[in-house]
Amino acid sequence: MMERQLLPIIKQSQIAYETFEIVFRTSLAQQLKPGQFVHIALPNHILRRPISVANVNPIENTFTIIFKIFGDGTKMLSTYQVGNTLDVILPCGSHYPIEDLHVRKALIVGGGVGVPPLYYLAKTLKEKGVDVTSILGFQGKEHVFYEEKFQQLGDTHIATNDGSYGVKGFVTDVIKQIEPEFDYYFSCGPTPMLQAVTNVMGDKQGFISLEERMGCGVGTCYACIVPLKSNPEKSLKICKDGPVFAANEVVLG
Amino acid sequence: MMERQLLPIIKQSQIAYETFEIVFRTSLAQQLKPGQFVHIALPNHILRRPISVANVNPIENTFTIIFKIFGDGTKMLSTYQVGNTLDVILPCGSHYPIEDLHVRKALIVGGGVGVPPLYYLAKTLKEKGVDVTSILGFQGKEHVFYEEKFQQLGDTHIATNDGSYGVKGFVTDVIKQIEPEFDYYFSCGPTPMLQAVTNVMGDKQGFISLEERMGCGVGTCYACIVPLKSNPEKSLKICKDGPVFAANEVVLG
Amino acid sequence: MTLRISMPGLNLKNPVMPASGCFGFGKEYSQFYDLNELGAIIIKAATKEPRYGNPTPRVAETASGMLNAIGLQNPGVQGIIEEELPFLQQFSTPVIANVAGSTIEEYVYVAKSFNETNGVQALELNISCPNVKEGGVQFGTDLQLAKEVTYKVKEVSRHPVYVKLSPNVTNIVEMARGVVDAGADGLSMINTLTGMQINLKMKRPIIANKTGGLSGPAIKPIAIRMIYEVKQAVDVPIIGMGGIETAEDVLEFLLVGANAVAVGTANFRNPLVCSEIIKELPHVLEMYGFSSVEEAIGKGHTHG
Amino acid sequence: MTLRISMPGLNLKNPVMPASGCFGFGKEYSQFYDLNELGAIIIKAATKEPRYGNPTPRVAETASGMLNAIGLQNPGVQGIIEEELPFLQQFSTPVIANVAGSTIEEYVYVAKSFNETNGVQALELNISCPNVKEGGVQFGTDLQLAKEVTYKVKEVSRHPVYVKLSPNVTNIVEMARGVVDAGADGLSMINTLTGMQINLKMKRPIIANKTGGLSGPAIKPIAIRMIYEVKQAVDVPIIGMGGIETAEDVLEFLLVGANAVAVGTANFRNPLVCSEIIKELPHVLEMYGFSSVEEAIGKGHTHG
Ligand SMILES: Cc1cc2nc3c(=O)[nH]c(=O)nc-3n(C[C@H](O)[C@H](O)[C@H](O)COP(=O)(O)OP(=O)(O)OC[C@H]3O[C@@H](n4cnc5c(N)ncnc54)[C@H](O)[C@@H]3O)c2cc1C
Ligand SMILES: Cc1cc2nc3c(=O)[nH]c(=O)nc-3n(C[C@H](O)[C@H](O)[C@H](O)COP(=O)(O)OP(=O)(O)OC[C@H]3O[C@@H](n4cnc5c(N)ncnc54)[C@H](O)[C@@H]3O)c2cc1C
Ligand SMILES: Cc1cc2nc3c(=O)[nH]c(=O)nc-3n(C[C@H](O)[C@H](O)[C@H](O)COP(=O)(O)O)c2cc1C
Ligand SMILES: Cc1cc2nc3c(=O)[nH]c(=O)nc-3n(C[C@H](O)[C@H](O)[C@H](O)COP(=O)(O)O)c2cc1C
Ligand code: FES
Ligand code: FES
Repeated sequence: MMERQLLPIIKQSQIAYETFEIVFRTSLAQQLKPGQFVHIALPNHILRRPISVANVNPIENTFTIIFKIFGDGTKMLSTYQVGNTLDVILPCGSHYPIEDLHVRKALIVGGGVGVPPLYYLAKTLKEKGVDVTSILGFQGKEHVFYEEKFQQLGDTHIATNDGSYGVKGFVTDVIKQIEPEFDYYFSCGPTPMLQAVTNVMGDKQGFISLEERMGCGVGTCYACIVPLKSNPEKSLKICKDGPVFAANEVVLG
Repeated sequence: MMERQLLPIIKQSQIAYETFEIVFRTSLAQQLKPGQFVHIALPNHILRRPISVANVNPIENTFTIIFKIFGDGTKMLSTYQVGNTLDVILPCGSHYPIEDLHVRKALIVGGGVGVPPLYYLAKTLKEKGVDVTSILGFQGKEHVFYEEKFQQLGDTHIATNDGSYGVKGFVTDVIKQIEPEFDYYFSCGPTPMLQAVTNVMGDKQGFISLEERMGCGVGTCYACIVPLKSNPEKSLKICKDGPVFAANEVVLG
Repeated sequence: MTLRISMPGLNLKNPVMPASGCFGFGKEYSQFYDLNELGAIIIKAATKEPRYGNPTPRVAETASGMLNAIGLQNPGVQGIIEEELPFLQQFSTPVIANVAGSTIEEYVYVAKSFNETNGVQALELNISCPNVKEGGVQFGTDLQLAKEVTYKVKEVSRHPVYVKLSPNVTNIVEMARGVVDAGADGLSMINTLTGMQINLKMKRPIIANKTGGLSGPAIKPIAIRMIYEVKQAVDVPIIGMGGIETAEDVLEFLLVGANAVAVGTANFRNPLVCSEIIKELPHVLEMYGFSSVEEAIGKGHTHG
Repeated sequence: MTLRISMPGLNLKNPVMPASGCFGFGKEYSQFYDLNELGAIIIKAATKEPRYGNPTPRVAETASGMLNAIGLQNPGVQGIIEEELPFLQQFSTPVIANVAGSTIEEYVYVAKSFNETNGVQALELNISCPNVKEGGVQFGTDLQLAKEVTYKVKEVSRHPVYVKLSPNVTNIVEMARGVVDAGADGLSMINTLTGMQINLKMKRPIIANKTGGLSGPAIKPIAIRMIYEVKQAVDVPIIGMGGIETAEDVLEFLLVGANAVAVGTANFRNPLVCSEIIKELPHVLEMYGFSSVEEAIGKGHTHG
């Protein structure tokens, strides 16, 4: 069940260039699953902003979001401090169906603001005994975040577009280079990256998480649809059926 | 010369029911004259809010406004605290032309949020050696403010609509009752009050201060006009030619 | 304090309903509150066949408003009747079906299809959707077409028909008079205004369809003006909408002559908005001196 | 980075000018900055005789917008020429006179009067003011009248004529084509949308005139859409306006095809807004990859 809650911010910090982390406390923290998002209202903005759950602390009843300043809304969000509250709808959307999978070795492929949900996923996989390899792409050195945290969960590779840190190039360059072994891959990032990744992956089994401009964020307005690969005349809703889809389920871009 | 300045709030307090006082610091404080107003911008409001100057401290370079919660804007204004800043245009409009008058005995007649500008006026008159009698009308006991401050300047009478404090009735009832002596009267308040006051005053010389919904507040948009008594086909601008007018200069309401 | 209001086919416990396209078919928002609280529910547009709608992005945010170009995506009238209406029948809340189409025949087909179900109590004839290439907006901006489609739908439908007017016209009164003459039982107004926003980085319209319909508080003054004008010209009930977010907004619509109101865009920001407005409405009516919804209707017209 | 832009009769150092009615005749805002900074100045409407305008209240605030019903108050064309233009002639900034009237004869008279002065460089033909009973908006919503008044004014005026279009029409492209066919040298768009707001306490419209013109950021998506559509249909320069507050907004108007822009309502909140936008514009153009204003014009049209 989704709820609208007024959530207190209990931690806030800048973790990379124009990239911020906020920790909220909520009674619903334990229900948030990897891949799900929360839908955040901001003063004087007609539409909410969807932001992925980047981590959950089930003991403290808190969860973390990580976001980058993109436009007006995320800029305003970056000014929120400990003690402020935000009006949030949660939990939203589908999650990586890891309970239903027999994963032994997972490959995580993330780009930019697609990295945050993958941290919570990687952490959960690791807790289940899965072997995790992570390949994370960023624009440049100052944009990199959570590298150490991923490293604690397994082998981690960083790529930057400008080569200012890690491998110069795209996550797909790293994939080709290190030829990782895995039975499932999990990817989140900008659509061009997801296209490149799913191309490279060919028939491998995987799950991807999509973004689209949203109206309601709960499934009523049909703003956020994505065509089905099996029948492009039909579609799924990213906010309700997604944001996580099987890699071969939907048509990208 | 008008300026737009970002002014720090150095004092803020509630002084009566839904009535607030804010003190700003500005390099222009000494230029503010009794009767003038400042034009205050508020976040997410397209139009500024005109508020009278209620007092000036030329040594500290500060001035005071007093306002009542009326709608959205004044409600938001009431949440501003010491340390916040506000975007203000000042000084705006005309002032009571006391330098040019030979006043010995002044009668001050104010109602509700028309009282604030009259305090600065009364104080200035008193400093010039003028004998000041003040008649102030409020809705009820909890709405009364600045009574003692006015008393320090001269004889002061309070009327309340509901009789919960002072004389029950209107300021005009008090005028008729006490038959004050004066050579000029100065009045500010809601239009019905100004009409009643100017009626009671007949041919006596006086000045009144008017309110109207404003666009620019500086004289460009013609939103705030008032017809001339001598020729109702012509008009003056309350924001620029006013808000202070000779009592017989303009047509009320 | 009674909030009850009656209109052809609709006996409402209160005048507040979600607007078409902003509430889907009710399921999602039923997680947030009991749909029995609502005066009525206007469901998403129905066409003859299932429609995919427009490419994405389909929405954009504007100053105090939003643009949408969903393009009438829906599972088709049969799909709606079979898969969506049963869920809504568990509630005591009347359902208004939003009827759309590209041709008069399609409108007639859809309207007729709703004759076969007990799941809807009235039709809202959407002649004003600006987001479909063929049909759609032309019906709402062409007086003759608007009259014709109204007349033809009235001929076949067993339900009262509320015609939803487009604000994208020079003369809203003429349109209102026209569809009332053609038999409309009521009016619903306003639909969205056609707008556009540019993505500066991409140097093209944000919305894939280029133009979208502008809704939200930004358009409220236009809705209020149009209802005020139309109320003086026609004698059928009006469902008012456009930017409603609060119970005060509802009163504003009642005062200019709306008999009931619909809340659209505001649901997206606050999924509980309709429920909250309904709870607040009695206090607001009382504060402004009214003892019923009925009493407030049109009261903004009485002064010189 | 050059901001220069040329249009019939106007050689502008930059494309930013205050909109008619929102800057008076320049005096007040000249206290805030040097009017030489401006691309041009569009002055308040001129009619044949002095006009008193509408009763007050004349303005109201709305969500991201405002309503106004000033009613063309002005000192008459002679008064403007004699008392207002001399002040503006000290600046190197071109002046555009806004021509209004209730009859075609009045428009012609006013336009002709401006032939006698060197104080104006172009005319903006205001066929779209929604706030005057007689004339005014009818010219802007009636194709034949719009064409006729344009033609007649062109016949007598020695100045280039920019016709200011009303957005309160079903088909903006038709209106634009019509006035261009009738000889308009350029277009100016958009004027305000007719709206209303109710004073809940008084139970009547806030604006004494009842309806007023809606301006400000609320209407920007409508302005952008209309300019986008008109740009594809006609081949004259467009002065774009409607809700501009920032240099990014200016770029949005340029991208859909405006050659220059006017800033109205935003002056009221920020008297320095035009000056600030002009200073910011080069940075914004650069950030989005343009090396001149010219280069950006219409670039939002190039994608599929
Ligand atoms: C399921 C989901 C999860 C996301 N998770 C994250 C995350 O963890 N961290 C992060 O930094 N970003 C995330 N995003 C992207 C984030 O939602 C956008 O960056 C944000 O909405 C931009 O808002 P803005 O006001 O700053 O930008 P503006 O461009 O001013 O926003 C204008 C409108 O466009 C929408 N919009 C713009 N870009 C996007 C986008 N990429 N996706 C969806 N809507 C968009 C906004 O929500 C708003 O409605 C996620 C998006 C989705 C759909
Ligand atoms: C010259 C002048 C001096 C004033 N001095 C004071 C003062 O010292 N203390 C005080 O409390 N009030 C004063 N007022 C009134 C004050 O401006 C309004 O109460 C205030 O603008 C209301 O804003 P709001 O957002 O709360 O109300 P809303 O009704 O939400 O405002 C909506 C719009 O209407 C305008 N408006 C509403 N009421 C008035 C009004 N009475 N006068 C002008 N505009 C109005 C607002 O400015 C705004 O543009 C003065 C008004 C004028 C013209
Ligand atoms: C996302 C979205 C989808 C809509 N879909 C429909 C629709 O299918 N049929 C219809 O008649 N109106 C539709 N509308 C218009 C609304 O019902 C309503 O008339 C309009 O949005 C104005 O109200 P609001 O400002 O409260 O949103 C839609 C509006 C939005 C925002
Ligand atoms: C108070 C006010 C007065 C106006 N007066 C005129 C006028 O005299 N002539 C005219 O052509 N437009 C007039 N307009 C319209 C503006 O010039 C402009 O077209 C419109 O406001 C949209 O721009 P904006 O959103 O930047 O204000 C007026 C607008 C306002 C707000
Ligand atoms: S955002 Fe409304 S259906 Fe997904
Ligand atoms: S408010 Fe604009 S002229 Fe007075």
